[in-house]
Amino acid sequence: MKTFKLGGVHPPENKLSQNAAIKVLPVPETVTIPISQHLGVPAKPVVAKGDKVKAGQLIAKGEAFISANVHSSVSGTVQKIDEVTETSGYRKKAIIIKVEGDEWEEGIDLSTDLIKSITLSPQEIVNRVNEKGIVGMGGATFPSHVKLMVPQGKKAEFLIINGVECEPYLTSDHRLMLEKTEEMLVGIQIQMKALGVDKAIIGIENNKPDAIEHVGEFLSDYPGITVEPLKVKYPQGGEKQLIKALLNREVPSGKLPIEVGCVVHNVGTSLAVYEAVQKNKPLLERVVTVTGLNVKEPSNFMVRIGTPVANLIEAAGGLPENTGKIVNGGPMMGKALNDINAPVTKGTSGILLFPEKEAHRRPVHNCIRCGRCANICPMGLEPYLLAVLAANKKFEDCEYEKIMDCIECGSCLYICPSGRPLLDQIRIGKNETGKLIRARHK
Amino acid sequence: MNEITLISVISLGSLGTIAAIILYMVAQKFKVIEDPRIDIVADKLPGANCGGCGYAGCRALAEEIVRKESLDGMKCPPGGNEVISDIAAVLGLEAKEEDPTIAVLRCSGSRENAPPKVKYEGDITCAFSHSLFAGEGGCPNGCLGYGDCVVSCDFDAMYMEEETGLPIIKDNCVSCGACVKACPRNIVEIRKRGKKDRRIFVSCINIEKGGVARKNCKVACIGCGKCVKECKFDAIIFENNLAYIDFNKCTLCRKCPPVCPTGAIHELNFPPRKPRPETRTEPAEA
Amino acid sequence: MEYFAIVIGAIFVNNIVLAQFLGICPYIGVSAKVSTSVGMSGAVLFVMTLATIVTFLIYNYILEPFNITYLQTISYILVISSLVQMVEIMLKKVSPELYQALGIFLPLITTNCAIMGVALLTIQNEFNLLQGVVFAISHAAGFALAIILFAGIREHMELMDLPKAMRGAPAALVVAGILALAFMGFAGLV
Amino acid sequence: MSDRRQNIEHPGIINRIEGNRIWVSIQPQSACGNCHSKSYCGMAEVAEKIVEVQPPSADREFETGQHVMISLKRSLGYRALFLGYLLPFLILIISLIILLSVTENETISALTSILLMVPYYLILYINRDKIKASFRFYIKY
Amino acid sequence: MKQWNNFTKGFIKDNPVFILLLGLCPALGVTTSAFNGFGMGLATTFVLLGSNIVVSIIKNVIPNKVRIPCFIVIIASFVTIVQLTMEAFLPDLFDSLGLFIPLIVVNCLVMGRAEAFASKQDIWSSIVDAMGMGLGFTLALTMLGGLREILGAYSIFGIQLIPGVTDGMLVFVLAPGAFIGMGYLIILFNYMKKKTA
Amino acid sequence: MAKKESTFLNMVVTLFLVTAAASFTLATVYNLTAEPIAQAREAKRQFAIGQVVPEFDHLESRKFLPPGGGDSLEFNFAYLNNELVGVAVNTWTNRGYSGRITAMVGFKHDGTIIDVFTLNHAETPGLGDKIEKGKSDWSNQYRGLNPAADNIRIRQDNGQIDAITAATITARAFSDAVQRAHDTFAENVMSQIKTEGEPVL
Amino acid sequence: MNLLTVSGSPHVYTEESVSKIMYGVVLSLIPAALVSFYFFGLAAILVTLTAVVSCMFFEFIIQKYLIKGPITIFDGSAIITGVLLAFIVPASLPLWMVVIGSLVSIGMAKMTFGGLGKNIFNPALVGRVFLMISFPVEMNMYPKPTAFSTQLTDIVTGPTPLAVMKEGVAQGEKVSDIIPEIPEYVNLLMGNMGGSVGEISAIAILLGGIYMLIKKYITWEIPTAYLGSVFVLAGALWLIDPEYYVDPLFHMVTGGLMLGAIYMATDMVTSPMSRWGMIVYGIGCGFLTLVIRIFGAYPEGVAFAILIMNAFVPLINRGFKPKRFGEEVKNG
Ligand SMILES: Cc1cc2nc3c(=O)[nH]c(=O)nc-3n(C[C@H](O)[C@H](O)[C@H](O)COP(=O)(O)O)c2cc1C
Ligand SMILES: Cc1cc2nc3c(=O)[nH]c(=O)nc-3n(C[C@H](O)[C@H](O)[C@H](O)COP(=O)(O)O)c2cc1C
Ligand SMILES: Cc1cc2nc3c(=O)[nH]c(=O)nc-3n(C[C@H](O)[C@H](O)[C@H](O)COP(=O)(O)O)c2cc1C
Ligand SMILES: Cc1cc2nc3c(=O)[nH]c(=O)nc-3n(C[C@H](O)[C@H](O)[C@H](O)CO)c2cc1C
Ligand code: SF4
Ligand code: SF4
Ligand code: SF4
Ligand code: SF4
Ligand code: FES
Repeated sequence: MKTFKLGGVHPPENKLSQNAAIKVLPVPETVTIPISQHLGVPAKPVVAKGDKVKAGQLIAKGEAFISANVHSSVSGTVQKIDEVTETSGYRKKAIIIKVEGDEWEEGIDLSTDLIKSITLSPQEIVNRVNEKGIVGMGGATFPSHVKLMVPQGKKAEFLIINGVECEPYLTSDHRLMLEKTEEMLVGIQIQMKALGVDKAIIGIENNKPDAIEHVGEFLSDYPGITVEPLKVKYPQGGEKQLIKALLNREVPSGKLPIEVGCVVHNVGTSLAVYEAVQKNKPLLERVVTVTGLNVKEPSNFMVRIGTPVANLIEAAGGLPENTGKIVNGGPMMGKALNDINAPVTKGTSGILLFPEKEAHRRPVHNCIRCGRCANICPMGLEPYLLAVLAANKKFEDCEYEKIMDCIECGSCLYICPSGRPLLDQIRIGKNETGKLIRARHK
Repeated sequence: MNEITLISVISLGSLGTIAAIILYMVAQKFKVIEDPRIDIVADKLPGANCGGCGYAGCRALAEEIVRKESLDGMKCPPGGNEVISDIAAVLGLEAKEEDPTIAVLRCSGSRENAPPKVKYEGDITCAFSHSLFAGEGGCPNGCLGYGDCVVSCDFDAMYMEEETGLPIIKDNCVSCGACVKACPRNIVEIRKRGKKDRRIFVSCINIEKGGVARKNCKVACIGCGKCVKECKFDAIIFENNLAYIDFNKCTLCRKCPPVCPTGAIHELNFPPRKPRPETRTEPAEA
Repeated sequence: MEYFAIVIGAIFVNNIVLAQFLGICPYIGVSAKVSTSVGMSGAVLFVMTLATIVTFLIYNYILEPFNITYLQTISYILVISSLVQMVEIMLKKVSPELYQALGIFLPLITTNCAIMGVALLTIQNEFNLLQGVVFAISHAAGFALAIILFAGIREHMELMDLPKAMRGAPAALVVAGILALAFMGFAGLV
Repeated sequence: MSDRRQNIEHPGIINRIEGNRIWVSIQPQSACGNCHSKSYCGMAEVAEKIVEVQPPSADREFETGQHVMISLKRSLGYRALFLGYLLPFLILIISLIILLSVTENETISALTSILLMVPYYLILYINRDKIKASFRFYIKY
Repeated sequence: MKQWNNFTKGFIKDNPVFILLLGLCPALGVTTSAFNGFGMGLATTFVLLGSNIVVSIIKNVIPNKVRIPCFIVIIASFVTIVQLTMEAFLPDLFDSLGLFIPLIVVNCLVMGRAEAFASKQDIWSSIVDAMGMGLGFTLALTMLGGLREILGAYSIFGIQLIPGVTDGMLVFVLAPGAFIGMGYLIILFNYMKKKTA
Repeated sequence: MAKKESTFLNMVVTLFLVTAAASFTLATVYNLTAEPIAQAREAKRQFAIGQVVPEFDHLESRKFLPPGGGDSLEFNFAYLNNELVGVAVNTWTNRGYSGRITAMVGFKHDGTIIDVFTLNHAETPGLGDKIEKGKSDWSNQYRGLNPAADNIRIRQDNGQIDAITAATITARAFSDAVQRAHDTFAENVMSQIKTEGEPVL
Repeated sequence: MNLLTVSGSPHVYTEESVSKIMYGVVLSLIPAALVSFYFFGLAAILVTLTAVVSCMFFEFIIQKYLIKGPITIFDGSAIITGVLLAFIVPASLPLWMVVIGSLVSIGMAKMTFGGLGKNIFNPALVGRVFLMISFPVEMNMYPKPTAFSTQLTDIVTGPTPLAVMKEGVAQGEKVSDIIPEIPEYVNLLMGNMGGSVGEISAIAILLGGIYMLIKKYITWEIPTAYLGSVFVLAGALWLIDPEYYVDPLFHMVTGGLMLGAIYMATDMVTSPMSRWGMIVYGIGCGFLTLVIRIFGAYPEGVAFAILIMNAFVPLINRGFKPKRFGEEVKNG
């Protein structure tokens, strides 16, 4: 079975919600839609307090190249545009809309019919993806239209679809591949057309045999697309690792996947592309897994962007008594939430609840130089060294030791028997080293 | 003079002279251009190499002073005016008296005033927790309490107070500024020490709106502006929902602290006030 | 075989730093970086060899024949210190750039116990010229071994956050002590 | 300072600027220079060396007296070491061994091999422009 | 008072061996016993004293630029004097100090004092300084030698501490013991310096 | 600071004067100490010889090459009233733990060892230095043995000398030195001595 | 509700911890301990206990009064140091010397550098070498193995097989003449020979090693490279002259080689991090061990070899980096 070579770990999978079909979550009373839900420049609000908006209406415009439009996910009145406390506790600008009914913008096809024929030209596809605010749903929320434009001098050979879902607990991509299979496949064909490639590979980890089989059944109708089962190993879903596993190509240090002729997109992104291109529907809802060992009904929900996390937890059986930590995303890369009323955004793939007992870091010892972190680092780095260099503020040495290659997968902190805060220190190191590098190029 | 002596004198004399000439030539080529005054000046400096002067170390400052032959803008926080005037005496220059300064902590968000709303775990540094979230107390500008500043202090002038979770700056602070650089939130400020070590300053840097700030922290500056009105010397600047006292204008008149409804204005080292209930507002009712 | 014994003896068994206590100043002073200590070792190699040859000549053709061996110390120090400096001055004259490159790469070499000591030991052991030269080279190699090993350890220790009291010279000396303990294992090799 | 970079760095002070050319003076430490008691120790000569550096990009301005960090490729440092010390060392000892085995006279061999240093340095001198071209210093910041 | 401070500073505050780390080679090399350390210390003190005196006497007639070569010659002469006298009158000590007697010439302490002190100060200060530094050096070497002798041979100045037991912890007589003993004594002196400061 | 101006001439002159003065002083000291140094050396030698032969009033020295090769050994024939009371042989070995060991071995006319005395060695203090008389009684074992009849190798080598604990190498080497002395003695001297006390050579 | 926890990712962690690893290693040492208790009896038990207790005691004292930091004596590393120190000294060693060894191990080799994980040299080995050079007499008398001995004084001592071999060869005897003086291989393998407390039984140590390998406390590289290089080098010498050099198998089962290769060279704190680094380190250990055993003054070289290679570890770590992802681009 294919996989990447360097490192990797295998935390307990705990895919509790893998058999829970996607349920549509009712529209909440108010939604809070941050204007920056993507990597890059925040969008500019184009509505004002008191404006009436419809679902699907543009409410903030991404003006820079790397930016994305934001659309209203509900219909109602703009209550205010204000700084709200974001999941991290910092305050960011968001548009707060009071929900009134469920009216949709004209021109959006809300039917469930599958539209297979692709009529738009590649350039039109890219424009449509841009216009509809599609961003990567795999976690990084990178504006997708940028990725669909192959830079000059480079050539895309493969579209790689990331159906790996290597994070423990999460099942949103899994359910999506089972339930929206054909929509996703059409979405992939749209992207293939946009990129001008004739080969697409869907990489799926082997712990989802039903998905591999199910998607496989439809492939005969979609030429050029293949499914590749992958060994279960974290972080199989990291794009560099995925490309290595599927094609045995290594993206060179500091370069993008296009360097080796690949573009990687998530399955959710593919669905969003389908809906944007064929149905004219902006990105205003997404699948979110709500799970955790103590959660009553681990579920997968189709949620409008901006819905408070509290609503999701309620729908999954309520907040367990002894919850110690709530994580936005998977257990390896997700962010711990500060506040249970934070809204779901384009990048929220799961809400993970930990019981108090498992919410804590382990006691910290001195590094015993066991080398495990270096052994499992999928980027071949030496986390113990990077961490201690960063802690000693030796950022030039960090650069030399390739700290910027770290994909922040968290494997090192996961594995360290001494409980060292490796990734914490490495993040600081990356930050400061990044500043150093940028200052030099100025 | 016997034979051995003769031979010795001749051979060593010539050997020595040749060697010494070589040594001399070398000394000539590698002329030590170093100004001897640099040594003298460097000797006067405390040798802490703290960097508080803005140069790489004490010697670097000495070189700079001697090179420029002036003391303009040169300071040595640990050594203070004494050292500078010493050096001035040595070099025959005029020293400008700099007002003595000290670091102050502009946050009072102790565990009690800004009770923790979440619990932080991970690398015990302000730098990382600052990059991760707003802080346990919820104030996005307030002190995180992991003591990056304390670690950076080479003069043992800071320590973390256990109950409050805030760093305390001791009197032996030499205002080298290391802590200012270390704090990711710019909470530490170097201010004038003031007469008799008396200081008045707003102990808050939160620029959130009053209500929001108050929600997280009982002693936040809520931007009410009362102090600005109270000050006769235009020493209080009001910007971004936050009052700031300019230590160059402040006359230490002690008018503003009582008017602050949250008690965010701190006065240090003053004698206790006579109780005057009518102007005094209790800092922050529970 | 005799040369083999000289080499092994000087590098491992009677290591100049770890067993004979010569050149402790550079051992502690110039061992902060591996590259510097490599450079220093190269320079010491050349200077030690050159100094040994010159002092050998002086001893055997001036001091000994004239029966003034008691002037050994004073003549050696004069000769060696001017020699050491002459090398630098030559370099500076012939190629300033080379000299500058060395300047930021290496500290200046000075006459230290190691160089002086090896010159004296060569005479004490009644070596002939070739033996003396091999002896000097081996001692330089032993010096290199000790100083490069220690530079590696020191770079490592710098990240390790030693107890405050230990930092600097105490740690250097304890490490040297343990290294010397370990090197005792080579006892009896020659 | 640990030692993982490709470059060797040394602090210096700009000594002279003439048009596009910049000279920086550096103070190499003597062998005992790291020792904190160097002021007690006469062996620790402080000799100034002046280095011409490659002019950095035009948009940066410098003034004399400015503190800068100059850097040199580490491999060049090793090369300088080789040319400055190791190669003459090799010449010295190889010639010594050859001469000893040929002449079997210690004086002649020793003197000749020491004198061989003269042509060596001469060759260096003749090639000094080549050497100059290859040793480039840069101002880092 | 000032002279007194000059004199005593070498004992702890500026101890040449443990604080200033000067002349570590002889300090490690000859201190297999307290007596050897003491002897070496005195020999160095003598050289220090002699060269300091001479240097401060002739400092005004020596052209500045050839000062270093002259100092070297003066110091080396005193070293040779010590060497010859010791060989004549203390042959056993001479044997056990061996190589380290001629190496006094490269001892930074001697050169450093001549250059930094004697060449600038008057003769009395130079003498006081030389005595203070020299005695500090002697103290340090005797201490290290004493420590090594006590642990390594269970004796001090040749007097057995435990009658009948002659073999101590050999390490301390050998090279590792020198390094280790020195390492921990440096810690001790740093601590004492802090205390007295 | 030196105030004297530095001209080339005055520098060279100063330098020459300083070195000349230094060498003159040294030469004087040397002349003064030459005698005591020689005396000290002689005293040391006399003392060592005295340790290994009975009282004597007059010495004669000669050198012989050892049969096994290597540096020659100095033989000191000790006479009392013109009677040979013993021969003190200055012998060596290179088989020690560290460097050369030299020792004085006293023989009777028939090759019987009177006593041994270690002169110089670099063996480990506390281990190998037990060959010194002052440090331990170990070397007394050789007294009265005659290498011609007795096996003076150490026990590990099937001889009759007990090795020094943990310093076998030194002990073995010491026996080697004694053996060398005896071999040389036997070859060059013993054949010429007819009766006890008769002067030889 | 209790306060929510906020921390950086990841939010799940392995079950493994430092003390689990350490106690696992202690567990794996039990077979070797049992064998030694069987052959050396009460004396071995006492030495082991003394070493463990004094190591923990010194660690406690130093952490509490000198470093004034957290006290971590129960993380198990001091216990391992104690056990291993006991395992590499003779069972007949006076207990006060064991205490001195523990002081050196913990105080000088470990705490001087800041405690667990920061030391450069293997503490137990530093302790042993220190003892070996300080007390050459006592450290060279090895009790003869007798089943279930409770004797504490007047133990019959004798040389180890390695010492017998070295002595014999030094006298010019032929290897084939010396072999009969040495116990048979089966006995050597089981541990029925003179030697330090815990090093005697190759089988028991191998068992422990396999357990540690399965539990991933150690990796295969160092033991394999170490034992392999000893075997190959000794084999080569043996092929050259079997009457002067003993066969490689002898080297494998005698002395502290097994214990050294499996427990001491593998100490993660003092060994390299990357695979190739470990292999180089192992080969270096093997080479030095043989050089000392065959050409040096000591019959046994394991302790010295490992300590010397410990000093090389920082350089090895600089030289042998793991392969970085995307370092060399080979596109398939
Ligand atoms: C400045 C920038 C430019 C990018 N340009 C491209 C691009 O041209 N083509 C592409 O396929 N991906 C591009 N990416 C996307 C990255 O390759 C990557 O997919 C994205 O950062 C999310 O990856 P992750 O989820 O693995 O972190 C770009 C990313 C950044 C930050
Ligand atoms: C450690 C790591 C693990 C990842 N795991 C997944 C995953 O399981 N599924 C996924 O779709 N993306 C995953 N990603 C994100 C991908 O690298 C990549 O950004 C994404 O597939 C690009 O598609 P998108 O732009 O459509 O999101 C992971 C990234 C990292 C750094
Ligand atoms: C530091 C050190 C010094 C030693 N010094 C001596 C010595 O002076 N003489 C000696 O014979 N062996 C010396 N040895 C060697 C060992 O003691 C060696 O094991 C012993 O001589 C072999 O004798 P054995 O057969 O009694 O074991 C020394 C070893 C070391 C490590
Ligand atoms: C596999 C393994 C081997 C170990 N070997 C040793 C050892 O040889 N000596 C020792 O003192 N500690 C050993 N330890 C314990 C611990 O790592 C040691 O005390 C540290 O070197 C102290 O910092 C070992 C631990 C492990 C897990
Ligand atoms: S977080 Fe970074 S350093 Fe750690 S294992 Fe992942 S890639 Fe490696
Ligand atoms: S896994 Fe932890 S203990 Fe092991 S080397 Fe990495 S940081 Fe150190
Ligand atoms: S408190 Fe801050 S300014 Fe004051 S001495 Fe410490 S680091 Fe320097
Ligand atoms: S003042 Fe700044 S650095 Fe100090 S504890 Fe508070 S947040 Fe941290
Ligand atoms: S005393 Fe400085 S090198 Fe020896």
